[in-house]
Amino acid sequence: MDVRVQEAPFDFGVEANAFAAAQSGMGAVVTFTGIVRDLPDAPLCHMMIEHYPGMTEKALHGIATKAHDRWSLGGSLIIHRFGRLAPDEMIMMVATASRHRKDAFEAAMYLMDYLKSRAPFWKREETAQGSAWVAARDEDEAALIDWSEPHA
Amino acid sequence: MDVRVQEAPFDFGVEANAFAAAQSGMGAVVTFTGIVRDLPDAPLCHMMIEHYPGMTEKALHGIATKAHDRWSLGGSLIIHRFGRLAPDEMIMMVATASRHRKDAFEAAMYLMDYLKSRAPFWKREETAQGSAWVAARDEDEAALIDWSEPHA
Amino acid sequence: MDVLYFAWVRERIGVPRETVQTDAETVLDLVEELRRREDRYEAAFADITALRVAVDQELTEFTAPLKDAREVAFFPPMTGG
Amino acid sequence: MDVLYFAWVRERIGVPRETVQTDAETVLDLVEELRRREDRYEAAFADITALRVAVDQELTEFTAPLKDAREVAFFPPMTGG
Repeated sequence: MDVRVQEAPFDFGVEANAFAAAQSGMGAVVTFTGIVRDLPDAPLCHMMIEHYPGMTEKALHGIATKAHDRWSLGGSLIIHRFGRLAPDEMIMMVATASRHRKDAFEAAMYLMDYLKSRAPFWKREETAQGSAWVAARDEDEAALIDWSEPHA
Repeated sequence: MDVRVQEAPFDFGVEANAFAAAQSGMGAVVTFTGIVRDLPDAPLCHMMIEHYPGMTEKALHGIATKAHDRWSLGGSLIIHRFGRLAPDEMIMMVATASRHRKDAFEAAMYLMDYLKSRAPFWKREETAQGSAWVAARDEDEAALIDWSEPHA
Repeated sequence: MDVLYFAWVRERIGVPRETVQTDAETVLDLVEELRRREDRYEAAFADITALRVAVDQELTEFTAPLKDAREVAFFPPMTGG
Repeated sequence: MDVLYFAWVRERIGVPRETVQTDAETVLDLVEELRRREDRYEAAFADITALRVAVDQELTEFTAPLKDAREVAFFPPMTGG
């Protein structure tokens, strides 16, 4: 369980390789990475990510702990940036390792769903026309309800 | 849609970074990588992977095409090795890119489930005690039935 | 008690953090107390269904008690990932 | 017609590929024809529920017709990934 909240960029490939190499006896590694997307209407100058220092790290550790309780994981990694990001920069990544692909996939999806709506980050998109806070999406909240219900 | 069947090792991190960098307007990238696991009883000397040249490439292209038909994907990558692999070496990887994480995750799981039981690869594990073909698992076949049923 | 504001709540109130002397028993009592102070608080707290609250860095409900709380934070729904 | 064998099917039959002269109408007819030839085929095809077949590099059923087929392959369930 490795959680990093940082302003500096990270190298997705280097982190993914280091994570995979650190596993022992785990046959399956899943990663997710989120990338700053340009906007459909006005070109994005940059994205600003605000967070709540102290609570952010606690919330991410809490989410990772729940994932390790629920699935058989050899390891997990969460890296999330804050501050100013340009289009195409990587915002964050998660990685999970397990003996079986189903556990690795489900745990990565769970980390992402909880991180999205329960970790204290807020995104603001800045364009030549001004800036706007990104609105939370109803479907992100709905995703959490799915995890709290028993699965088939 | 990029499919590679090769004997040579590949660098997961380098491939993951190149895949992510090649995307345009895609906010979500998911990767899976499969690693040669040591065995619980006798130490694994190496794994041999046999495949069906010609059919393998066709089957993987077919699986990728179905994933692109079913989800909104900006890109996908499948790399699968054959020949002799040592413990901890990477066997294969898939990567998917989409605007939204749900599509990227589901498509990667779909690629893995179909690749596992529908692409003509066979694994043999060699230990000091001899060698044995890896048996297919019932749950891998069951995973395909799940994809053919309508989802909630 | 330290009160923290993030994202557009911070922008409407104009400060990221302030110390508030209060006897409010619940988060909701604190919100009502702040709203009565100045228009900028009224602007930030007009619709609390659009807000989230953390007490001592744990997400909680607006009905949560403030007894022994050291830090309360108000912010919009989170948009990480 | 080219007939290909993979994994333990190849090991039991002893060759990875051979050319077979046959009038078999379906995959199943071809399997029965081979089983009658030699013990090694009988050993490989004893339980066809443990086998998969591809005709011209497409997975298919044992009931599939062989008309115009150029290449038939027999192998155990696949274990990629």
